[in-house]
Amino acid sequence: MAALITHSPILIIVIPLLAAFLTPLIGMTSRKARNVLVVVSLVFVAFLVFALARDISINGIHVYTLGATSPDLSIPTGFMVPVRIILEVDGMSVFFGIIWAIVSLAAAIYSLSHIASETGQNRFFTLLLLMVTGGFGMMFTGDLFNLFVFLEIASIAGAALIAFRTKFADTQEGGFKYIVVSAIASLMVLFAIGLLYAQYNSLNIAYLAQVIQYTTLDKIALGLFLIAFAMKTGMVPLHLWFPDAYSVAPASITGMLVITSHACMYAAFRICFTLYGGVINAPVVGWIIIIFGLLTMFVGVTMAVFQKDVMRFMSYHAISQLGYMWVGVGVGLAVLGNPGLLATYGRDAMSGGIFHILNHALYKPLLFFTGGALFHYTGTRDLTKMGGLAHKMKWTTILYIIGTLSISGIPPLNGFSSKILIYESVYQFNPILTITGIIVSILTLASFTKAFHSAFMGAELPEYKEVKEVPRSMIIGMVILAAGIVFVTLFPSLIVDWIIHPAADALIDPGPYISAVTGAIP
Amino acid sequence: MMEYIPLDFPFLAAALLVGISFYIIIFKKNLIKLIMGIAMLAAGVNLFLVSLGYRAGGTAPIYTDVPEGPMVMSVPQALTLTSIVINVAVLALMLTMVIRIYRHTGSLDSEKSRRLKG
Amino acid sequence: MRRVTGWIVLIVLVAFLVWGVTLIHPFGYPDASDMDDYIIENSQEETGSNNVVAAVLFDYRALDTLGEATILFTAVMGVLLLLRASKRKKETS
Amino acid sequence: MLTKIVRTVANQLILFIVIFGLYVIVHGHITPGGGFQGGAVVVSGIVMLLVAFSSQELKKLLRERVLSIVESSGAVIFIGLAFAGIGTVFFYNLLVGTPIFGRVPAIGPGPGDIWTGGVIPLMNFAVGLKVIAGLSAVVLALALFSGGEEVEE
Repeated sequence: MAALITHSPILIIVIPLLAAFLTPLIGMTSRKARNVLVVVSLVFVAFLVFALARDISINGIHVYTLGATSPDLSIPTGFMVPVRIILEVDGMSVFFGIIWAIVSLAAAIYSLSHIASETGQNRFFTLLLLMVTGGFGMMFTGDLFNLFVFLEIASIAGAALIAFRTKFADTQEGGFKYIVVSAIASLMVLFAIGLLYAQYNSLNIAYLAQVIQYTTLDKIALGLFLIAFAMKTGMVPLHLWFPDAYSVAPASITGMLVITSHACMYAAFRICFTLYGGVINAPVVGWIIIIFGLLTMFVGVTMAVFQKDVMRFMSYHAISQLGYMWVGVGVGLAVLGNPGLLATYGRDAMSGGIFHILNHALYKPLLFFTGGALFHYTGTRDLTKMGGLAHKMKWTTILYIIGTLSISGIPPLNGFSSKILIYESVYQFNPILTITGIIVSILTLASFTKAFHSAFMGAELPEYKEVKEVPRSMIIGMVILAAGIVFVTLFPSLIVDWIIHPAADALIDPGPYISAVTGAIP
Repeated sequence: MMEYIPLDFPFLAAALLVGISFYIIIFKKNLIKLIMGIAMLAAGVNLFLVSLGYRAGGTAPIYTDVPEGPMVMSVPQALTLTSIVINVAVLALMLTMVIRIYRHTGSLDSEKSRRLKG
Repeated sequence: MRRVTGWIVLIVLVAFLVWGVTLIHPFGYPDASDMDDYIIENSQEETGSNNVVAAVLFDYRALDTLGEATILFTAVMGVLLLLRASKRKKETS
Repeated sequence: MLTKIVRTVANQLILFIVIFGLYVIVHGHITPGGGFQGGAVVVSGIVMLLVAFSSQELKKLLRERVLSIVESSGAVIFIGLAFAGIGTVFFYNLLVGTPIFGRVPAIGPGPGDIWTGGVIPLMNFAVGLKVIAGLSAVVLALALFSGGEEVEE
């Protein structure tokens, strides 16, 4: 068990990868064996993530040096600079890891019957597992170039999966837009990595954070990093591709794509707070993030109100919700240099933003999954053509209601507990932010109620006489997420103490992250 | 030892390549041209990376029958190799999608083929 | 309108890039090279490989190479997935 | 399908191209080259065959299923070699010092020795297999698709 924990950072990345390599081979012989392989590997990974999270809360940051003579030998004996690739898992990384483990498991189970009638299933599950690998790699790596590589894995697999349903033209366009945006963003990241490498001759985040000077080149690199990751998360001036790509993917993949955009957000946080943590001009960068976050919130929700396509409608809401997190963490960044303000409300704002990531990662995939369930039998994504589906799809209706209440921040659901945390703390920073947040929240509730009404309520439509409840595995996938929502709703303070505060503290103080790698210097 | 040339030609060439490729990406409507723009962007970034590791008068970092003298840095070369393979993969996937789009819409114009509005 | 925005973005970007690259160390004379010096000096002893680039690829930065191979695998899977027939042959025949 | 001259020349050349590609793969740890580069060389030979002959003929030679199996097994070998070191650390080069590829070359410039490098030559080989199979599959699939044929599952 101890050895398992020691090696768990790499095992979490490599087990889905190995399963992905085996899936085409096993899928040739038996479909059932392949499904078992996919689900079992993801369950095992989820178990490892939870074990690792527990160990991190007890023993602190995990460092894993690949290819060295010992996992914690981050710097070669008698030398000053890390040479090998180092995986580094702290509270923040493992927080995202938990989210990714839960959602990818739910999405894989949901996919089992969601795509059961399509061809190319072996390759679909291979790509799904590769996407899981890419996400975990981005979250756990402590090396900039490695981050780029895993970012590419996640985005290429994601693009291919968006275009999965090849008989429609819009899927191909969505996938193409996604891969173009990802390619440009990741090349910008690579250029920025080159700028840092040119000056400090290192690629390790912790070591770079120790030696960084904040020269002009560093500022240009920071700008490139932030633009690239903001582009990948669909921040507002660069959001036009986002609904096109997200609305056409199979529903399970859309749920996972939401989390990959969170992973890009994680990378942006890691770069702002850890890599540039000691030197950054925090108020300026913080305010830039806050302003664009506000725009994102507002534009997203106003565009969502007019959508008729259920998946596009939810995609715009995803953009809007991502704005909350940027605002929450942006406020924390803006007061980073001021310990007093940080203690009064900065830490709470950041905790709120991070908590909102957890909640969003639970209810948004759930909503996308219910949208996929509607599509599964009606064959349309157009809300105006649906109606009266509550009579036939009881489970889906209940799960949709849970998701809606949660996304609109209705007490006592989990969306409320994170939003109230953001509102309270941000109010002390600047009341306008809170007011905008509340308006956006009301608009969200209104538009979701409207969508609920047109899809589920009303008389049964004659063309949907044959509609029945979706297959069991799809319901299991949705119930996993709904159970997460219920758990967070019942024990919000427990969640905050266990995983949110460690994550926020890991962002505020990059010291432990740096010394875990460079502390071995004699 | 070579004389030091004050202009950093490789870096400027890389910046220029990146600039040209952004021009293509922003202004060209043809999807194939867009892909060519991204390929050029990748080429610019790769040129930038590999020229970071050069040392004046250095030899390739391979010990087999190498003349005495400094060696160029090896990590940027490995990074560039990785990045080249990644870009091959991305290009293959993009071209596949464009072929599919062309089959569906009969056009390579990004304005015409855009069915989704919003 | 769109063209004007495009030109502004382009000019700002190129200006920053050109400004940026003129600030980098002169070509051929890197500022810091600790990590690379270590690798060049020790790779023969630690990995037994005469080719230092191969040593970096498969030993010092092996996870990148695994990722790279994975990306190639992903792209192959993606291409084959997208070019597949959307109906099964067995059912029709 | 091109003229008989082209086909005959291609038939003869492919042998040399494949051998050169394999040479680049096998000597990856002592001379410039490696799995990716050598694999690309071999695939360039396959592209030459594709130009000289029709994609239909090549399809008989290279089955989609076989390519898929070869590619997956290349990947599994690579990751298996990485797993072999997990007794110490993942990716630990455990073959240095053993009889298999374990010799340590003379420090400093010198002639190369094929039995050096630990797991590096084996990994090069695995990557080479993977690149050959993967890129051939892509090239073949694109060629077949433009002829109106889709890939089967």
